[in-house]
Amino acid sequence: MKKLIPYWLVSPYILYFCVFVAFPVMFSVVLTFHSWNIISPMKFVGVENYVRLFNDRLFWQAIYNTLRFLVIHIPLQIVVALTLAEFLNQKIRGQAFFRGAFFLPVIVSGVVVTILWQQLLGFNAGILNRALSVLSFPKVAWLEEPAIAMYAIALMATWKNVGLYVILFLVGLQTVPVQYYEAADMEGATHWQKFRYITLPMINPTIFMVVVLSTIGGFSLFIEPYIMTEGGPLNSTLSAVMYIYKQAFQYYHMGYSATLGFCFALLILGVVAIQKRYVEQEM
Amino acid sequence: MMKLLRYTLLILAALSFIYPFIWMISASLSSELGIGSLTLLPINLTLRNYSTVFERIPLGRAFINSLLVALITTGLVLILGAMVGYALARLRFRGRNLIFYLIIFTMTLPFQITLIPNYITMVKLGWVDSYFALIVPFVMNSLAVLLFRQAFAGLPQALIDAARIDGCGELRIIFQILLPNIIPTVLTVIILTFMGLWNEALWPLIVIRDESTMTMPQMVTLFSVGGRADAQLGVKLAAAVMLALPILIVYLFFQKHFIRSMASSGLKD
Amino acid sequence: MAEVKLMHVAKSYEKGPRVIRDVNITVKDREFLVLVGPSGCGKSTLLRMIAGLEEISEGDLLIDGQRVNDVPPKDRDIAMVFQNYALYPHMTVFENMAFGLKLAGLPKNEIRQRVDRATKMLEIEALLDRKPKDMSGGQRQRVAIGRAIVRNPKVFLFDEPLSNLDAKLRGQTRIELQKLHRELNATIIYVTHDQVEAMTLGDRIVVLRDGDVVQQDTPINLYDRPATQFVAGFIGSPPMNFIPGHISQDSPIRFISTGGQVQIELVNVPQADRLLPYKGQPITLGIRAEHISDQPVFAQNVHRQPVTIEAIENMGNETLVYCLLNNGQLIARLAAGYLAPFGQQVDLFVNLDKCHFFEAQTGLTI
Amino acid sequence: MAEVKLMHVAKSYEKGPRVIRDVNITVKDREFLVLVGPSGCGKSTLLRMIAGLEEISEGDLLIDGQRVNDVPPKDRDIAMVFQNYALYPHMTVFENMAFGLKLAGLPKNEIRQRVDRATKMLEIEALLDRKPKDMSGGQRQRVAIGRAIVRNPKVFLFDEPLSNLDAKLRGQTRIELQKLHRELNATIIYVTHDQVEAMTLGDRIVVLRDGDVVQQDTPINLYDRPATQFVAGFIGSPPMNFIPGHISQDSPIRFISTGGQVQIELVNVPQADRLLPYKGQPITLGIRAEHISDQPVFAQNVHRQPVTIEAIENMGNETLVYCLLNNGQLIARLAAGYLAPFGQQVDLFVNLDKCHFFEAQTGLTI
Amino acid sequence: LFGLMLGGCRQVETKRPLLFWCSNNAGEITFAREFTEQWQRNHPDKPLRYQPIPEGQSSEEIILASVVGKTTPDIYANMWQGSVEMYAKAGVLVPLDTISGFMEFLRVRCDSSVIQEITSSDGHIYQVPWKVNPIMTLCNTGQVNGPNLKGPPYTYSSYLNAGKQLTKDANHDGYMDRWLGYTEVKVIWYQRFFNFYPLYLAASNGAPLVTNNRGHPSRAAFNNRYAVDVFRFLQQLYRDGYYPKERLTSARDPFLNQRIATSFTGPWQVGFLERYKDTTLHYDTWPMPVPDSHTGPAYTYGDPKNIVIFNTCPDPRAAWAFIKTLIDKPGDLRLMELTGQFPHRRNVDTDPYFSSFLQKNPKLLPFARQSRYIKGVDNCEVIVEVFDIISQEYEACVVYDRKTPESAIRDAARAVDVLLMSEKMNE
Ligand SMILES: Nc1ncnc2c1ncn2[C@@H]1O[C@H](COP(=O)(O)OP(=O)(O)OP(=O)(O)O)[C@@H](O)[C@H]1O
Ligand SMILES: Nc1ncnc2c1ncn2[C@@H]1O[C@H](COP(=O)(O)OP(=O)(O)OP(=O)(O)O)[C@@H](O)[C@H]1O
Ligand SMILES: [Mg+2]
Ligand SMILES: [Mg+2]
Repeated sequence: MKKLIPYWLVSPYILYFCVFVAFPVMFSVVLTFHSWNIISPMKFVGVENYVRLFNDRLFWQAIYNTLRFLVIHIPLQIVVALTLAEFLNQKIRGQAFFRGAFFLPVIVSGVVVTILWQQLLGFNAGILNRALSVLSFPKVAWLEEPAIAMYAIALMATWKNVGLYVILFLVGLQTVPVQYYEAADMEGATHWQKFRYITLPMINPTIFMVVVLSTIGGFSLFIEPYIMTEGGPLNSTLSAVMYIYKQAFQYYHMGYSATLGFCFALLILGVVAIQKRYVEQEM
Repeated sequence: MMKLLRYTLLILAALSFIYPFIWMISASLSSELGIGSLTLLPINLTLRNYSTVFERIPLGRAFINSLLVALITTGLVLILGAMVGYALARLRFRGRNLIFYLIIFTMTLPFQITLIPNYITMVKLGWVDSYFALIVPFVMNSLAVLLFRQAFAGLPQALIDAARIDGCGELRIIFQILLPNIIPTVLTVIILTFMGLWNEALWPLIVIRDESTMTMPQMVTLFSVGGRADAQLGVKLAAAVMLALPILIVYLFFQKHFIRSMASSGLKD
Repeated sequence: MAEVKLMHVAKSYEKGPRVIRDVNITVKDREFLVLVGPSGCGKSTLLRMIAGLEEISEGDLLIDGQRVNDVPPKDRDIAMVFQNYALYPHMTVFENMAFGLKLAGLPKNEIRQRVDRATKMLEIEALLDRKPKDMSGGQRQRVAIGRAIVRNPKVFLFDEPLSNLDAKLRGQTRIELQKLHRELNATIIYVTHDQVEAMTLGDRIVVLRDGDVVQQDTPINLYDRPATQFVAGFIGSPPMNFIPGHISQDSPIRFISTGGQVQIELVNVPQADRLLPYKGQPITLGIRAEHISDQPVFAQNVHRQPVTIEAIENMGNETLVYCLLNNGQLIARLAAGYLAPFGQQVDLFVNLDKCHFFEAQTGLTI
Repeated sequence: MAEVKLMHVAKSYEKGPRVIRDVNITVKDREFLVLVGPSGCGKSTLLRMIAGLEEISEGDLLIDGQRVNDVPPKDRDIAMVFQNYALYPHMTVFENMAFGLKLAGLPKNEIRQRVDRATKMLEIEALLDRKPKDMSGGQRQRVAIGRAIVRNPKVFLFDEPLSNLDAKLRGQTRIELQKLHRELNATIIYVTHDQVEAMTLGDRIVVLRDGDVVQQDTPINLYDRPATQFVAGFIGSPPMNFIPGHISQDSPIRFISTGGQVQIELVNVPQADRLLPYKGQPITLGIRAEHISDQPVFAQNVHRQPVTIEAIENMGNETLVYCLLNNGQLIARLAAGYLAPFGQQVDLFVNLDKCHFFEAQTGLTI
Repeated sequence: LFGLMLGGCRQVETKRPLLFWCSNNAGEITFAREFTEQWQRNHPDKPLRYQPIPEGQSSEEIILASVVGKTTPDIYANMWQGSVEMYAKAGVLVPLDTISGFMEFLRVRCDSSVIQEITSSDGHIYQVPWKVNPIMTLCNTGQVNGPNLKGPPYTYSSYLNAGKQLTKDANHDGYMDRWLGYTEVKVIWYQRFFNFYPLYLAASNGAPLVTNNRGHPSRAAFNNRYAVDVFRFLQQLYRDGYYPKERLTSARDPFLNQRIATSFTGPWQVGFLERYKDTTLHYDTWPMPVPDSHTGPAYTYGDPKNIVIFNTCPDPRAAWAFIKTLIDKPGDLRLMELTGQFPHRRNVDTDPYFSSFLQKNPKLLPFARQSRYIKGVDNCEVIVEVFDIISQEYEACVVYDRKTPESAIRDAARAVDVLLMSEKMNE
C-alpha cells in the first residue's frame, strides 16, 4: 500500500501525458503516412509525404530561415541581456525600476507586442524610422527588405524576451561570490579582466541555459512573423513552424503538415541534445 | 565617468522598453487624427476609443472568462505540479527517472505537433466552446513540475521526517509543511503560469468560437485583425491596452516579489 | 518503562551494499545511550530505523518487547530531535510544538497544558510566538527538544543535535541535556560523531564503524580499555599516539618500532604475558598524550625517548608538544608554559603502565 | 623587512556607525600577529583595510614606513587568504596560482618556477591539474595559501582560514601554519574568532571588541594576566569562572559574593594591596577551572568552598565538574575519573594565588 | 479529474432553435438581428437565433474548425464561394436543389451563368448566391483630375502616367509620401483578390484561372498574355515607385489620409470613407484599369459570399424558408441599406425597386453597375493553394522585380499543374 503512494501522486501527470502528449505524438506519426484534409476520411499514402518533404524547397527555406533567426537572435539576446545585467549588478539607484522596465515586455501578451511593433517598424509612420530621421539617419525598410526583415523580427523577439534573460543573468551574476572579485583585486585585475576571466566562466552555466532556452523558444518562432510579415518578403521570414501551421490550417494538408512537424521536432530534439551534451561536458 | 556612462546606457535601455507602452497608452487616448505623432501625452484627450471597444466587443465578459480560466488553471497547476514535483524529488519508486525524462521531453516538444490531435481530442470530448478546453490541457505544466521538484529537493529531509513522526500523510506533508517553505517557487510558478495563461491566444482561437466563452487575448486578437475595429488604429490600441492593463497592474503590484522570487526560485538551473 | 532492543538488525538501501550489518543493541529503560562513529558509519540510518523513517531490511526492532518493525513512526511512541532541528519554519514555536498533538486529535486545553509544561522546563516561555528564523541556534535547539517532550514519548532520539551550535553553546547545552535526562527519566538514544559529546553524555556508548558495532561500554571503559585500535584512536583528544613496530624475537621481549628508533623493554608492562605469543610479529603500540611527560615522574616503569620538537601549542592550562619520531608524530600533553625551541632534541618519558598494544593486522587490543 | 603600522585607524561604513575606532597596532617584521575577538567586532574590516579592499576612513596605514592608504591592493605587496579560499572554481590549481602572476605580466617560465616552488613547499605537486571542486577542504586551503605564496608578498593576511575545516584537520593545519611561518620568514596578520587558534599560533595577539583594541600581548601573558574581564573570559576553555561580589568594609578585607555564599579573606592574595581602595565597592572575582581542586594541594593559600555538584563531564584525561554556587556556576577541572553523585555537596579548594579581580563597572583588572 | 470529463461531455441535444451565423461586422449583425426578430415574430413555432461568426484570421478557418468539431451552425451566410466545393465533397452541406421551390426561386434571382458558376462538380447546388462586392478603382477625384492628367477610367498607360504625376515627396524629406495607390504586399493568398485577380479578369474578359473540364484533369488556365500583362503592369507600378512597397496598413487608412490617390477596393470602403473622411476628400469609383487595347466592359472580381445550410440542420426546409426572407427584394434592399454591399441578383442597377436607394447613395451606383460584369472564383477544391502559388510569384516578380512576368506566370502555371495532378491522384 505504502509503495503505491508515489504512483498516486504522479498519476495526474501520467494521465495528462497519455492524453495530451503521447496520443498526439502517436497520432501525428500515424498522420505522416496519410493524406487528410480534416473533414474527409484519411487516406493512406505510404511515404509520399516524406518524399514530398525532401523536394519541398519552401520547407528547407523555412528551416534555413529558422536557423538564421537563431543565429541572429541568440547572440543578440545574450549580449544585450548580459550587458544590461552586468550594468545592473552594481550599486545602482533605481534597481527595481530598471529591472521592472526590462521585464515589462515579457509579461505583456504577444498580441500587444505585435500590435505595438507594427507601429514601431512601419517605414513611414513607424516610430523607429521617425526617430532615425529625427537623428538624420536614412530610414530603414525594416519589414519590406528581404535582407533586413529577419533582423527586424529578431530585434523584436529580443526586445520581447530579453527582460527574462536579464533577470536570469542577474541571478547568475549575483551568485558569483564577491571574494573572487576581491581576490582578483588583490592580484591586480582590471574591470575587463575580471569580467573576462571570472564573471564569464563563472556564469557559464547560465549562459548555456539561456542558449538552450532561447533555442527552444527560437525554434518555435511563429507569432512574430505571422503577424508582422506573413513570412515575407520573398519568404525571408517564413519560419518552419509558420510553414507547418500554414500547411495545416491554410491548405488543410494535415498529413503533410504532421510530417513536417515530425521531422522538425526531430531536428529540435537533436540540436537540444547536442547542446545539452555540450553543457554537461562543460560542467 | 564610468558611472555616468552606465546610467546613461541603462536609462536609454529602460526608455526603449517603456516608451512604446507609454506611446501606446497615450495614442489610445488620442483622437484618430492625433495618433500619428511621437508624443508622450495624448493629443485631444478622449475616451472615445475605449467606449468604441466596449460597444463592439463584450470585453467585460472576456475579462471574467480570462480571469476565471487563469485562476482555476493556475490553482490546478500548483496542486498537481506540487504533487508530481514532490514525488519526483523525495520519493523513490520504479519509473521515477522515466517520468522525469517524459517531462523533459514534453517540454521540448513543439506545440505544433500536438495542436491538431489535441483539437481532435477536445472535439471528441465535446469540450469545444467550453471552459474545459481552456483549462484541462493546461493543468499540467512541465516547468512548474521541474521548479517544484528542484525546490523540494532543496529542503532538508529532516523536515519531512519530523512531519512523518508528527503523523502527517504525504498530502499534508506537501501542502501543509513543504509548500509554505518554498513560497518563492510557488510565487514564480503562479506568476509564470498566470502570465502564460493570460496571454495565451492561439489555443483559444482554435477551440473557442462562442463569443461568450472567449478570453481576452483571443478577443483582442480577433478584434485587431478582424473587421470590427474598422482598421482604426486608436481602437486597436485601446483594445491592446485593455488586454495589457490587468497583467500590468498585477505586475506593478507584485513587482518586488516577482523578480526576487524568480531569482530565488532556482529558475537558474 | 521503555526498553529498545535491536536484534540482528541490518539495512541495505535499494541497489546498495549493506550499510548496517547485524547490529544487536539493547537500550535499557532510562538509559542514555550514545551512538558514535565516524561520518558515514551508519549512525543516522540506525536511528532512523528506530524512528520508523527507514525500513528495516532484516532483523527485529522491539520497543518494550513488542516488535514494531511495521508500525508507522507516529505510533511508535518515540520523538526525535534532528541535527538542524527541522522546525517548521512557517509556524511559531507554539504551533511547532502543538502540531503533532493537533494531528493526534488532542483537545485544545490538553495541548496548551503540555506545551506550557515543556516550555517551562526548557525556559522558553518567552519565545512562544516567535518563528524559528527569529531565534538563535540555541533557542531553536530547545524548541526542537520541546517539540519532542510534549509528545511524552517513551524514547527520545537525537541525531547530532549539537553539531550546528558553536563551541561555547555546545558545551552549555551538553550540561543541560544531562539535566534534562535526569528530569525526564526517559530512554534516550543519541547520535553524534563527536567523541567529546559521547564521553560526557552517555551512560553507555556504542561505537559504530562501517555498519558494525565495534564496542559498547561505559565512557571510562572505552577510554581506558578500548577494544580496538580504531576505538582507541577515535576516543580522546588529541588522539592516542600510535607507533607501528614489532615484538623482537629474543628475550626479554622488546618492542622495536619500524625504523628502530624506539626500543622498549616489555618485561614490566601489564600486558607482558599476553604479548609473548606475538614474538616476531608486527604490532602497534599506543600511548595517550597525557601519559608522556617531560620528567620521569612515573616512579620506575617509564621509558626515556629522545624526540625532536616540531611544534608547540600553548593552551594556557596545558601545552601540547608535537614531536617528530620515527617519521611519525608523537604528541605529548605537558604542563602549561612548557617551552622549547623548535627542532631541538629533548627526552620525553613514556609511562609504560598506560601503554596499549594492538595486533597490526586486525587492530584488536592485545 | 616588512613592518605594518596602523596609526589611529578608524572606519565607518556609509551611513553606519564606526566599526573600527582609533586602532593603533604595529606589526613587527616577521611577526605572526593574530587579531581575535567575537563575531562582528571588526576583525575582517581591519584586515580588509590593510589589504586595500576597504577604504580607510581615518588614520594612516604604513607598510615599511610608507603611507599606503591610497595604493591599490595589487601594489601593496601583500597577499590574502580568504575564509572560504576564494579559489577560482573554473581554473586548475596551476591556473589559480598563476593567475595573478599572469596579470602582472611575468614571463612563463618565471611563473612556472614560482608555482613549482610553492607547490613543493606545500606538498601539493600532485594536485596541479585538479580543479577546486575535486579537492578536499584541506587541499583547497593549501592551494589558497600557495596562491598567496607565489606572489612573494611582504605581508600575508589570513581571514579565518581554518573555520571551514573540521576539528581534526584544523588541528593539523595549525601545526603546518606554524611551520610555514618559520619557513617563509614573512610577516603574517591572521584573523580568527577562535581563541585556541589565537593562543597556539600567534607570536602576539590583539584582542578586539566592538572596534576597539582591548589588549595586545603574547598568548601566555593574555592568559595569565588579562587586562580586562572580557579578555579573561574570552581566552581559555572552559572560560574563567566569575563570581560577582564586593569587598567588605571591615578589616582584614574580605571578598563577599553577592548573596554571601562565598567569603574569602584577601590578606594573602598577591593583589591585596591593590584591593584596599575598593573597600565596600563591587568587584568580580575570577578563577580558572584548573585552579580549583578537590584536594587542598596548594600549600597554605587556598580557600575551601562548599558547592553542589550539578554535572560532571569526564573527558578521559580530565574531568570537568560543574557546580552550583551562589546561583551561578563554577567549573572545576579535576583529575580524570573523578566521580560524585549529582546534587551532592562537596568541598572544593580555590588557589587564591591564581585569583583575578576586576572592577565591576569597567571590567578592568585590579 | 474524471468528474470534470464527465461534466464536459454532458451536452445533450434537446429541441434547439436553428442557429444562424452571420458575418460579424456591425452592419450585417444588425441585418441578421432584424430578420431573426422578424422571423421569430412570424414563426414562433420554429425558433431561430443568430450569432455573428466568431471571427478568426479568416472565417474559412472558423467554418472548417466547426465542421471538424461538429459545431457547425445550421445556416451560414457569408460562405466564400471558393470553399463551398470542399465542403460539398465532404458531404457536410445540404444540396439545396433537392428542396422544392429552390430552383424556381434561383432562376428568378440570377442569370444562368451564375447558376452554372455555383453548380458543383457533382451536379448539385449547395449554395444560395447572396451578395457580391465588386472590386473597383476608387479614385481621389481631387487628385486624379489635376493638370496634365487624363482622369479615369484608366488604361494601363494612362494609369502609369497618373502615377508619374501623382507620386511625390510632399514634405521634401527625401522620401516619397504621396503615391498613386497601394495594395497589400503580403503574400497572403486572398490579397490577390484586390490586385492581380480583378485586373486579370478585366483584361481577359473574365477568363478562368483553372480549366474545369469534367472528366479531364484540371489545368492552369492563366498562362496567357493577359496574366503576363497584368504582372508587367503591376511590376511597373512598383518599379517606378508609384506604389509603395512599404506597409501602409499599420497606420491610418492612407486613402483617407489622401496619401494615395487611387485604391482597388470594394463597396464596403464607401461606408468607411463616408464615416471617417474629412471635408477635403472627394472621390469616385471606376472599373479596374485595362490594357490599352482593351474593348468592351471590364470584368472584375465580385467576391461573392453565399448562404449554405449545413447537414447538421434538423429542419432544412425551415432554414430555406428563413433564407428566402433574407434574399427577397426587401431583404436585399435592407442588406444594401445596412451594409452597403450588393445582392447577387440580376439588374440591381436598373431595377426600380432599388433605384431610390442608389439615388440616395450615388457613391454606390458604380458598384451596382459593375455587378453586371463580375466573376467569382473557379470551382476548384485547391483554389486557395492556386492563389497562394500565384501570390508567391507575384511577390517575386511584381513587388521585388526578381523575375520577368513571363517566367513568373509560367512558373506559377507549372506549379499549379503539378498541384492539380497530385490532387487528382489522391482522390
Ligand atoms: N538514502 C540513501 N541511499 C543510499 N545510501 C544511503 C542513503 N542514506 C545514507 N546512505 C549511505 O549509508 C551509509 C550510512 O549513512 P548514515 O547517514 O547513516 O551515516 P552517519 O553515520 O549518520 O554519517 P554522518 O555522521 O555523516 O551523519 C553511508 O555510506 C551513506 O552513503
Ligand atoms: N559592507 C558593510 N556595510 C555596513 N556595515 C558592515 C559592512 N561589513 C561589515 N559591517 C559591520 O561592521 C562590523 C564589523 O564587521 P566585520 O565583518 O569586520 O566583523 P568580524 O569581526 O570579521 O566578524 P566575523 O567574526 O563574524 O567575521 C559589523 O558590525 C558589521 O555589521
Ligand atoms: Mg548522520
Ligand atoms: Mg569576519
